[in-house]
Amino acid sequence: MGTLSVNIGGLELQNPVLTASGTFGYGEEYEDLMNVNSLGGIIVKGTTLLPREGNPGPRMAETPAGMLNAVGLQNKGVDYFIDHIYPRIAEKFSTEIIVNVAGSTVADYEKVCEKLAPLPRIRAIEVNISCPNVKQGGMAFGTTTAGAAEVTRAVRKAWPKTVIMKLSPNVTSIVDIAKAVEAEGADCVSLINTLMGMAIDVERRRPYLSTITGGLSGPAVKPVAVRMVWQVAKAVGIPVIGLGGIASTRDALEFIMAGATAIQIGTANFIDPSISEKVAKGLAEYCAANGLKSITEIRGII
Amino acid sequence: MGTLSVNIGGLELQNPVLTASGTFGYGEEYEDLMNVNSLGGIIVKGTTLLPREGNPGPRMAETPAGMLNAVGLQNKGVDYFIDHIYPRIAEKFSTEIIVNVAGSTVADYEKVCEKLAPLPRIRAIEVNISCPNVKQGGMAFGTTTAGAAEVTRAVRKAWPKTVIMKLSPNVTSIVDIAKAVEAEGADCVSLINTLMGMAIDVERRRPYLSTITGGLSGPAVKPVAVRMVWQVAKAVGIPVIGLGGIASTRDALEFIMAGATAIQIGTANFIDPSISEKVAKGLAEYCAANGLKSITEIRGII
Amino acid sequence: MKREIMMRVHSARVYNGGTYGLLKLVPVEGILPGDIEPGQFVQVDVPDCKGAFLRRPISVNFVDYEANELWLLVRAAGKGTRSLIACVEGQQLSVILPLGRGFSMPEKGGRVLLVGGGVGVAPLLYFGKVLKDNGYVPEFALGARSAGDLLMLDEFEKYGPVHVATENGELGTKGFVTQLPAMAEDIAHIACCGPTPMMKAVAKIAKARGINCEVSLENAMACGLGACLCCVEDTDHGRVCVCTEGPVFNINQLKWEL
Amino acid sequence: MKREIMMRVHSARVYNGGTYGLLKLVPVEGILPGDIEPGQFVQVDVPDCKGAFLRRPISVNFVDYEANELWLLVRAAGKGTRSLIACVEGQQLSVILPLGRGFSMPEKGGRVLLVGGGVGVAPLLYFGKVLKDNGYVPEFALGARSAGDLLMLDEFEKYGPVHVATENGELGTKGFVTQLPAMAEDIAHIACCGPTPMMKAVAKIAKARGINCEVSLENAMACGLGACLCCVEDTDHGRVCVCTEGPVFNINQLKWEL
Repeated sequence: MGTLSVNIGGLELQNPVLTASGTFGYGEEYEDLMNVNSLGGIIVKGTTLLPREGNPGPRMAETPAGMLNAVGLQNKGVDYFIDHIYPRIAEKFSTEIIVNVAGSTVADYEKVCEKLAPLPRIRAIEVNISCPNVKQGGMAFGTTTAGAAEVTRAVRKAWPKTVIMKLSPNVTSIVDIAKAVEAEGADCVSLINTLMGMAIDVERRRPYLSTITGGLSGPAVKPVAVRMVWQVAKAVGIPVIGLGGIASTRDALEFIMAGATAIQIGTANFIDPSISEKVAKGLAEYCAANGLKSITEIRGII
Repeated sequence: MGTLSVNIGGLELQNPVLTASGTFGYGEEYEDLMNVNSLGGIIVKGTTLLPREGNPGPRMAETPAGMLNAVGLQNKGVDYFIDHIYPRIAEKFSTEIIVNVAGSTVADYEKVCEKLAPLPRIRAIEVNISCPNVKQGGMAFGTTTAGAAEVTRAVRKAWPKTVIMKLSPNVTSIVDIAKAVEAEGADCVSLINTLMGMAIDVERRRPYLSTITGGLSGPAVKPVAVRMVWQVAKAVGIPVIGLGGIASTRDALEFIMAGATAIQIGTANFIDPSISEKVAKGLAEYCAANGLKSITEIRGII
Repeated sequence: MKREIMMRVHSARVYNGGTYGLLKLVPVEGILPGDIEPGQFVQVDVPDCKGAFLRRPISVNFVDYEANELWLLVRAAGKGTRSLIACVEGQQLSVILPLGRGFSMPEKGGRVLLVGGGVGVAPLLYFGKVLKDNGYVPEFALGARSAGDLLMLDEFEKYGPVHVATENGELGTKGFVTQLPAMAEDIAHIACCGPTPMMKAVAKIAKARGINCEVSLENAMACGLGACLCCVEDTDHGRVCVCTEGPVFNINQLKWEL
Repeated sequence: MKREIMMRVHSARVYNGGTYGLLKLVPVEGILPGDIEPGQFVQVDVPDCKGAFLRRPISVNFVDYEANELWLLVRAAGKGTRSLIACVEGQQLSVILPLGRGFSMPEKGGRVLLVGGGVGVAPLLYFGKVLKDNGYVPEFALGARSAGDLLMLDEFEKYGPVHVATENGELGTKGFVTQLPAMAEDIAHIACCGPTPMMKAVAKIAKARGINCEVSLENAMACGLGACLCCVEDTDHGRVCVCTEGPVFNINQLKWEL
C-alpha cells in the first residue's frame, strides 16, 4: 500500500484524489491535457435511467470566487453509457471509474444500479440525492432523513459493491442525513453537492439562469464544505469524501485534516484542467516533506 | 416621499440602505470616513441583557471572496447601551438607529425589548435568532419554526414598534421559518445572517478560529442570499430586507429585483468604509437614469 | 489536440480608449501548435483580478505562424476582459488551445462574404487570410456602432474588399451591416460573427435567399472542453455544447426562430 | 482623524529576492495628514488579486513629511502582501490612515531600546526618528533569521546605534535579539515589534528587570476601525480591539503568561 492509498468503504484508491461528477465529463475531455490515470479515480457524469436533455440555456453564471450551474443532469441514459461510453473508457483508463447515479423515483435509482452492476470496472457508485437543478427527485430525496434513507435502502439492495451517498448542503443538519444513510448501509458519503443560489443580470432585469436558481460551486463554498465534512466525519463511522471549492493541494489537505478520507476536485478543473493531477502529486510531496508514512496520519486531526 | 424612500414594516426609511449589525459598530467608527446620515439607517451591534465578552481570539479568517468571524456577540449589555451609547448616537445621528437584539433565552429577548422600548429614537429592532457563534440561543432559535415562532411571539408582546426578525440561512427551508415569524406578527424579516463555515490553517494543523466554526460573509455568499431573498419575498406578505455580500450598487439592485424592500451592507464596510453612502447615491443615480419615480418599481421584478 | 501552453504578451494595444484590446501572444517555449483553425477559440486564464474566476473564451483573431504569434482581440465586457486588455508586454498567460469547431471552407465559386459586428469581426480576420491563401476572394462586411468600434480595418484590407457600416454613420454606410449594398448582391456563402440580433438578421436574409450561412455563437461557457455542459445550444442533433460542437454552426442546424 | 486617501506608489523596491518590499507612497492629491504617529498603522486596499479580499493592515514604517511620503515595509506573507510588494511606480492604492494607538514617548533619562524582529523592525524606524527629533538617543536591537532578512540597516543608523543579531550568524551576534549584549545592559524603556515568541521573550526579560516595555501586536484584523471586533486581545481592561486600543500595548496591560 502506498503512502497515498486510501479505502473508501471497501474500494481501495491509489490516492485520495477524485474528480467530481459533472465537472470532468467521462475523463476523455481532459486526456489531452493531463494523465487521468494519475488520479485515485474519476466520477463520471450523473447517469439516469432514460436519456435527459437537461435544462435549456443559459445554464451558467460566474459569481464571486465561484459559479452557478443549472445543467439538470443532461446525459444519454444508462443504456447508452453501458453500450457506448463504458467500453471506451474502461479500455482507456486504468484508474477507478465511479458512476454518479441519479433518478426521479426510487425505482429509477434501483434500475440504474441493476444495469450497472455487471460492469466489472465499475466498483463503486455515487448516488446523487442532492442535485438542486431537477424538479423531481434530486435534492428532494437529499433534504429529509426519510427520503435519503429510502434511496439508500433501495440502492443498497440493488448494488452489491461500494455505495457512496452524495449529500446536499441545503439542509439544517447534514449530520442527521449522513447518519440516516449510514444506518441504511451506505459505505461512504460524499459532500457537499452545490449550494442552491441565484444571480440576476441587473442590466436586463432577469436571472442569468434559465431555471432562475442553480447550484453554487467553487472556492466561495469551501468554508461551508469544510465545516460540514468536519461535522459529518465526527458523527459517522463510514468514510467521508470531501468536496467543495478544492483548487490546490493546500485545500485538499484542509479537507483531509477536517476528516475526509478522499477528496473530489470539481469546478477547479475548469480553470486548471490538470489541477487534479497536480493535487495528487502535491499530496505525495506533502507526505514526503512531512515524514508521513500514510496520508491517513493527518486525517481528522482537527 | 422621495424616490428612494421605502417602508419596512411600519418604519419609513429615507432610502433602502442600512448597515448590517456587527459590521458598523455604532456608526461612530465610520463618521470620520463618510456621512452616516446619508443612509436609510444603521443597525447597531447585537445587544444582550448582560454584558458579554464574546469568544476568545482568533475570531477572523479570510476566505475566498469572504471571511469567517466568531465574535460571539461581544457587547457591554443593554443597560450600558441605554446609558452611554444611545444618548451619544441619538444626538449625533439623524438617520434611523435600529438595535440588533440577541439573547440566550426567550426571557432575555423580552427584557432587552422592554428596556429599549422607551427610547424614542429606536423605532425598530432587529431580532437576532441566527447567530452561529454563540452556544446558547442564537442560531438554535432560528433553525426551527417552533423556536423562531416562540421568540417572535415574546418579542411582539414586549416591543410595540417595528420588529424585524433576522433569519439564518443554515436551514432546509428558510421560507418555512419566514412564514412562522410572519404568523407570529413580525413586521419584517432580514436575511441572510452568516452561513456556518470553517477554515483550517494547514501549516499549523489547527482551525483559524478559536471556536473552530464561524460565520461566513462577503461576496462569496451573495448567490445564496439572493436566492433566499427571492424565495422568501414570494412567500410572505411582510417586507424583506436583503443582505449577504452586497458590495456595490449593482449588488443592491440585484437584491431589490429579487424582492428586497431594503438592503444591508455588511462585510463590504471593512474594505470600503464609505461603500454604504456610495450605494445610497448609486441607487438614486440608477433611478434617475432609468426614469424610475420610485425604487419600488423594480422591487421583485424577477 | 488540445494543449495548455504558457504564452507571453509580445505586444498589447488598445482601441477606442480601452474598449477593445489586441494582444499578440507568443509561446514562452517552442512554437505555436500548427492545427489552429479559423473560427476556433482559446481559453485564457485571466491575470490576478478580484472579479474574474473562470477562464475567458476568446476567439482566434489571427495566427501568424511566421512570427509565432497568436492574436486575440478582446472587448472590455467585464472585469475579466478588462483585466486581459490591461495586460502589458512580457506578462504571461495560460492559454488552452485550439478549442471547438471553426468555419467550414466554402464550396469553390460564388461570392464569399464574411460578416462581422463589433468585436465579432475578430475571427473573420484569420478566416479571411486562410480563404485568400486557398484561392478564394473573400469580402468583408463589417459593422459597428461608430467608427471607433470598427477594428483593424487595415488588416482586413490585406485579404479582400472591405465594406463598412456604422450605426451613427461616421464611416461607410449609415445603419447595420444588413443594409450594406454588398449584402444585396449575389452571395454564395456567409460566415458571420457578432451580436445575436445581428447574426439572426443575417441568418434571416441567408435563409430567405438560400445562401449557405455559418454563425459563431458566444453562449456563456465554463470549461470550454465539453465537460461541464453549460454552454448548450438546441440544434437539429439535440442540445449540444457550443464549445465542442461549435462555436461555429450552420444556421440550418440551429433552432433559431427567424 | 481617520481618512481614506488615494496614494500613488512613488517608488517600490524589494529585499531578499522579493520576501520583503518597501513602498514609498505619496498622496495623489494634497499633503499627508500631519497626525501620523509612530507605531500606528494603515489599512491598504490590495490591488486586483484573486486571493485577497480584505484590506491589509501595515504598520507605518516612516513618514517623510518633507517629501510628502509614507513608507510601508511589507513582508510577503500571502497573496495580498505579495500583491502589494509587486506594486509598480505610479500604481494607486486606497489607504486608510492613521489607525490605532502607537508607541508612548518614554520618560526622559535612561536607555531607550527599540527591539525588532524580522519585518517587525518596520515601525521602529519612524519611532527612532521621532525619538531622536525629541532629544532622545534611541538604540536599535534588530534580529532576523539571516543577513538578508535584516532590513534597512542604513536607515536605522541615521537615528541611533544599531545592534544586530542573526539566527544563522551571518551578521552581528549569532542568535536572537535577546542574546545581544545591548540587551544585558541597563535599559529604562523598550519598544518591541516582531514575532509573538520573540516579543514574549523580550517581555519576560523586561518584566524580570522592571523595564517599562511596550509591544506591538498583529492579531488578525478585518475592519481596522474598531467596528468588527475581530482582532481582540485580553487585557487588564477587558477584551479589547487591537486596532483601536492597540496595536501598541504596555506589557503590564496584557494577560501574557511569561
